[in-house]
Amino acid sequence: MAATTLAKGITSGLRASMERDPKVVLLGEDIGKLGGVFRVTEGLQKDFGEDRVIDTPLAEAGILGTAIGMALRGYRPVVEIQFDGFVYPAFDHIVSQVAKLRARSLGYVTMPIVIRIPFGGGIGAVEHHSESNEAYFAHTAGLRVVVCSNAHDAHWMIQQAIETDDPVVFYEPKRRYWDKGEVGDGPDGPLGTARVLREGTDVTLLAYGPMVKTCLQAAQAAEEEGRSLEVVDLRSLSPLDDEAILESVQKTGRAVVVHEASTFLGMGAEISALVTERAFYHLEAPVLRVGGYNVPYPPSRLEEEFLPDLDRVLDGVDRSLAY
Amino acid sequence: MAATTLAKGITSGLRASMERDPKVVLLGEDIGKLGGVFRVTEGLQKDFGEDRVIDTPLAEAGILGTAIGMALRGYRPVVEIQFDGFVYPAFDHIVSQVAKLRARSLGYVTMPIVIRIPFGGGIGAVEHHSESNEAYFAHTAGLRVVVCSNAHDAHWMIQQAIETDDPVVFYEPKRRYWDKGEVGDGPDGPLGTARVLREGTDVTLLAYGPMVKTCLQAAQAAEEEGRSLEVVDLRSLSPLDDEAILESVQKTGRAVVVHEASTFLGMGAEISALVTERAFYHLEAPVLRVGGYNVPYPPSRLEEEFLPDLDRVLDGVDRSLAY
Amino acid sequence: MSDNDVAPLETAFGVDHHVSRAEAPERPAQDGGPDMVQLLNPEGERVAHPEHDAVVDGLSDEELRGFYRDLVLIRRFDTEATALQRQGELGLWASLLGQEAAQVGSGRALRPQDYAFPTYREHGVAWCRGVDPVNLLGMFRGVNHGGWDPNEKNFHLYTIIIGAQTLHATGYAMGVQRDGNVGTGDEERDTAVIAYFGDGATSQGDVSEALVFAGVNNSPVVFFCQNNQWAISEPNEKQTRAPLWHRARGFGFPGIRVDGNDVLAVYAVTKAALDAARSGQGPTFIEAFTYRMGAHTTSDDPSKYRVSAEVEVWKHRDPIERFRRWLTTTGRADPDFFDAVDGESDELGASVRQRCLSMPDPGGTEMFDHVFAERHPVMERERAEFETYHASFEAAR
Amino acid sequence: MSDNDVAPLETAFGVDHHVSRAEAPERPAQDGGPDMVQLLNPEGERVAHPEHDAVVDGLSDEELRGFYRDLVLIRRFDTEATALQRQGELGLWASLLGQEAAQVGSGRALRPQDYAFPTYREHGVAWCRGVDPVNLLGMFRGVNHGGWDPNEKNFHLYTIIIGAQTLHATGYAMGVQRDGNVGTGDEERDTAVIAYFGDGATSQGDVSEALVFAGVNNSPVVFFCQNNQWAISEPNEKQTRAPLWHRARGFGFPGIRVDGNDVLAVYAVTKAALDAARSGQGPTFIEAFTYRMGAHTTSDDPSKYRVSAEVEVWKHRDPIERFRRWLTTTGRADPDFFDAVDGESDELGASVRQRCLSMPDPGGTEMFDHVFAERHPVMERERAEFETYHASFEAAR
Ligand SMILES: Cc1ncc(C[n+]2csc(CCOP(=O)(O)OP(=O)(O)O)c2C)c(N)n1
Ligand SMILES: Cc1ncc(C[n+]2csc(CCOP(=O)(O)OP(=O)(O)O)c2C)c(N)n1
Ligand SMILES: [Mg+2]
Ligand SMILES: [Mg+2]
Repeated sequence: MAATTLAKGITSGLRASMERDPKVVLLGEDIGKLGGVFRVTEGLQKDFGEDRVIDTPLAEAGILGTAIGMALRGYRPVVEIQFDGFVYPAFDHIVSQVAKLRARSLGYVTMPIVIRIPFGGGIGAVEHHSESNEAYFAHTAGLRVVVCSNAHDAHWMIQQAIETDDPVVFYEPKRRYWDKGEVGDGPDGPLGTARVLREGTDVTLLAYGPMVKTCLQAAQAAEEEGRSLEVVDLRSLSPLDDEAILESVQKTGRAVVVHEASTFLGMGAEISALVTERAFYHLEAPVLRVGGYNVPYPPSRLEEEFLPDLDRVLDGVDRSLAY
Repeated sequence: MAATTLAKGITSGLRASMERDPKVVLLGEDIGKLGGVFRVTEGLQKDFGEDRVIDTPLAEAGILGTAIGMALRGYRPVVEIQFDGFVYPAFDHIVSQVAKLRARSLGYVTMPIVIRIPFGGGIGAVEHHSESNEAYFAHTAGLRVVVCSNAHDAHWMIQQAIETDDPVVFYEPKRRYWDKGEVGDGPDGPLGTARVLREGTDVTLLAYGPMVKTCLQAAQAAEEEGRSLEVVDLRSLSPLDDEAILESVQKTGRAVVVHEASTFLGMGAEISALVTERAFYHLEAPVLRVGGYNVPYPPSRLEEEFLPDLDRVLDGVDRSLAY
Repeated sequence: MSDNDVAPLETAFGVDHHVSRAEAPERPAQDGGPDMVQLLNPEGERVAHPEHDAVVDGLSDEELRGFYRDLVLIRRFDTEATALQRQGELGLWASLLGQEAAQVGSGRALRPQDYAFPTYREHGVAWCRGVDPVNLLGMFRGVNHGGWDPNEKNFHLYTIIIGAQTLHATGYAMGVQRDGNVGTGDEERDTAVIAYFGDGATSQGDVSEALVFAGVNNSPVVFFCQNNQWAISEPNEKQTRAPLWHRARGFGFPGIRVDGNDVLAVYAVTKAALDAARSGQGPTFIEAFTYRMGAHTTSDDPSKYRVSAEVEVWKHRDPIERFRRWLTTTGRADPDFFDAVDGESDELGASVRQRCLSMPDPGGTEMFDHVFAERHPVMERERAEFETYHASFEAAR
Repeated sequence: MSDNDVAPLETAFGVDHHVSRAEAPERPAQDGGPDMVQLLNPEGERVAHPEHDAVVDGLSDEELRGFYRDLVLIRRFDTEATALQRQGELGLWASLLGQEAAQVGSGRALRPQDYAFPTYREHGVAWCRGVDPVNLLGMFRGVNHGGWDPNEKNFHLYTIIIGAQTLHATGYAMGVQRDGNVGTGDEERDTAVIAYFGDGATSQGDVSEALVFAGVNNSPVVFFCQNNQWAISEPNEKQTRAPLWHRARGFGFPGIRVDGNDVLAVYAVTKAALDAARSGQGPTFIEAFTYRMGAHTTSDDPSKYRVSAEVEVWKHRDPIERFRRWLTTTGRADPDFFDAVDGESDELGASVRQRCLSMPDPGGTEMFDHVFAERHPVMERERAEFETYHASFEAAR
């Protein structure tokens, strides 16, 4: 396939899933004629009709609640949350129902729901439009949480997310929506696996979503200074691909986790704990975290200073190597 | 003061705050005549009237949303969430408004709201009544999250929580509500500080809420086997009392964090990351976690096997000492 | 304000007089008011109703006796469950005492293909759907969180989060529409969904959102609100200023109040609403005006917040008594029938008790078994750790 | 269904004819219908209204010219902001074009002690409250999230989370009640609260919960819904099956629809509702029937989802045009006045532009400054780390 944007990779993935399975329906605000505020569902209502691409009332609890009902009736709803900061009204349905219904019913009921969330900052938006709230869902037992970072994964992972009978929170790095990439012939491994995007020997950078690109750039810059950084795209936050993470960190002995979310109880905390528990003697330095500060997402004129960038990643690498 | 239950410690603390400050109002479901399902507000409506002890409609978003409005009008609302699993409909107001309003307004607006949440399991309840969801709020920048574990702290910490101009999520360990203890003459240090409840030299147990008692019992049992465990009651989950934690772990070189919440991205993850980052060379073993499994809270006949108990704590200690 | 927008407002209790906006709602005697559909009064006398007479007159004596049997058996089941709780065999029980007619009347109006979304108190509806009553005890005994297959009898799991199921029901109904199972005229195909909820639940945003979605989509769902006057300790007036059946109109579909202690009226009104839904006429909101005769649950102590005089008033409106009287006076049932039902009811009590006591506890590893449909490494690792730990622990003993 | 519960249902658009439940709502020409209060028709002719005539007839010519000035200046401000966005000086702008009368009419009905809770589009209300318009740009420029002191002009920060502010307004009103500032008869003390929200917002559970709380507490709050027919790309019929002003009745208080493009009608209706609230008569729901003439925000492209014919219809109902015509034909204002306002408006545009460009960027450490009222170790540590990092970084350069 020719190069396409990450956003369009999702569009084509949704289209493929909808063609394959008539039970796949999309629900969300403005996803019909408008094609969503990021145009990810553009053209789909025209082709699949209003019964399958549903412009819902403006109520996130209602969207998730009715999606649950449709799933109980045998549908496979793919829900679009317009922006990260608007998922909270649906929080109850996600954590108390979507995540738990299968366990509650002893497996009689499945919840093949995909919750698409464009997330993260860096696009100069007003408040509530730049949140990274993945840790809430990753902490919630019963959900799978995945994040794509490029067009290829976007295209294939959305299809994998739709195919699994488990509920998936699917994060899309909104500031990378317009980045182009090749889409290959099939997915790189099953949902739940990480991917080493760049091999290295000195320090492992663990990232996902928007920070993958930043880490790759940092690794590039580091190389020019003679440092060899390995970059792992986690892709799945719950479950984490422990094996891939441990393998890399055992090799390098050092790890820096990078994300936009606040560090306190962010993914970096779990990864640090996990790596320390399972690879204690391999560590030459503590797992370090480079992330958003522990403040509400600032006004956009400050976001460059809030968000990790190449320099802050390299600073983290320096601190790791200083041990 | 004579020995009193943890629940009544909160009652008397609420009463003291209400007597001191006429702006303190209580909101919640069934907190009036009934005195709350745990009777924590018993007698308060009778003494302070329906205007200050408000039986609200059955709607948690409504409770938090109106509490925000009352705070904007100069009141100091103390909200009771009936059970841990019922806070989610209010999640949006807590994370998007309560936590952020002060920052958003550049400090013009304060949010002196206390959100009381009876939490945790072990009381044989039906589902949604035994959740430990503290990590969600601790991860949320802008909130303070505290937990009491005994009658003394219950009585004083609730007053401190009401007095601070910052929003506080106040967790109450429901299975310890009926445990009795002495209430001393004043608080043990400001809100935000941990407390060493038992000194020891071999391993530090870090716990809060219901698990504090379990850890004290474990330490007692360990002593009989010749092991000296230090027990730290964290009391504040956000901010964590880094200094107290680091001081203890630097002394013992080993730490086990114990909580009921699922371990994945639970408080143990943050504490492990924090300790490893800041006391790497002091650690003789990785910080270990003993917590709930990463499954939805099981039916009550299984809760004893889900929840950490004395044996699982000691197993954690053994694993730590095995390094 | 102009008159055109301020028609007489009512208090929540249906006493149809003009209330000035300045008056705060107060607690009147709970009277359903003149708009309430009633076919059988508390004395057991048939009240004529032009719209609904035909339906109930069309019921055979056997069907009518069936209703009675349902009412008695489900009350007996409920009593047994309460006793089991008192004896420590259940952790908790939510009694339906007083609400039997609301549940049996609506439950019997459902067709097999219809789907019901209950709260935690719809034991009578479960009974009508054919769910094994022992299954209802599992959650309260703590051996599971429900544990029946919802699709076997088209009866969803109990939902404890107040109001959430109304959205699930609406979404399910949206699925029914997409399946083309509305308005075909095929009696076995056209499908309605019914969502049960309480008076307190109407305050939850979820319930209003369900009304929005159902209205906009014209979905085949009936919102069945059992107004038992109390949400734990809070009376109706803490939840609403208007009668609940008024709620629906502002969302674009009809609301109706029915005497929830009158099994015939509930049956007729629910059947009409379900028929409308199945035939493509969209949602209806039914307020079944009834009373929670017992405590909220076995953990509750209503003496703290309500006066027994109120309970006494409602005792005279008992749903079973009036129906029995009517069956008797109209010669539809004789003492032998009533004796037979009593006998059956004792048998049910005994068998429920015995089967409750023999419900097996789940094994510890079961908590890992049903979380995910597909392989999940954390489940696998923790399950293995759990087993190892317990094995080592047993060995050490 | 019996007739007593199914009075004629209306579509969302107020065309007052009986709609069978089977008919799905469709998109008619947006006409407010006969129940809509209108005092000035699109041609600028005064329409008599027994209830509201007295209030508007009591307005002095100066007050009326003041309304006009507000309308023009706020439109000018809005145009300037849109231009600033196009030129990259704002990240985004949410235009109020077409909604000036709804905002000025309601804003001018407020007393100083009243409190307003806006969405993100209430620039006209902010103007009436006396908020410096440049403050409104801060959030859209990205230099702050609002950043004015809400208590200075009793105008809360903009709220982006749809519907949330309706609950805040209700809680604020509950505080007003507790302060005893309702029904005292003291004009300077009795206080009302007004909550602004859109048509789309009515779907959010929060808004319904606000109606519940306000009804039950009989709180002094006016729910002011600007039905501009669109929620981004979704027209009214995706949000509701019933006209929005019908919503309130089911929650126990009056609803009313007013021509949102008629500044006199909006003023009169809002004033009546605020007076009712202040005097202890509780809440009112006002639906101001208007139209979003522009895009949802500068990021939006309405050509994707709506036809220009619809916009044309609404152009003829322009709120400023009709008011100017009326002022002219009734001799309340002369060309000099209009010229003066135009001059003032150009000055406003220029000064807003210039002051926008000179808004300082915040310093990086400011993000740590206002999160907590009291000392917080994480803030202190991160602030210090931030400073050290940036210092070292600067040094390294
Ligand atoms: C979201 C949520 N909040 C609070 C509760 C606690 N709770 C359980 S039942 C109940 C009252 C419900 O009243 P109502 O809806 O009238 O139903 P009823 O119990 O009378 O049948 C409450 C507050 C809950 N289960 N869920
Ligand atoms: C909870 C939430 N969900 C979604 C959004 C995204 N959003 C912003 S404005 C808008 C439409 C609002 O429509 P309406 O209430 O009619 O107000 P209008 O913009 O027309 O003034 C949406 C969906 C949001 N801000 N908050
Ligand atoms: Mg009830
Ligand atoms: Mg709108």
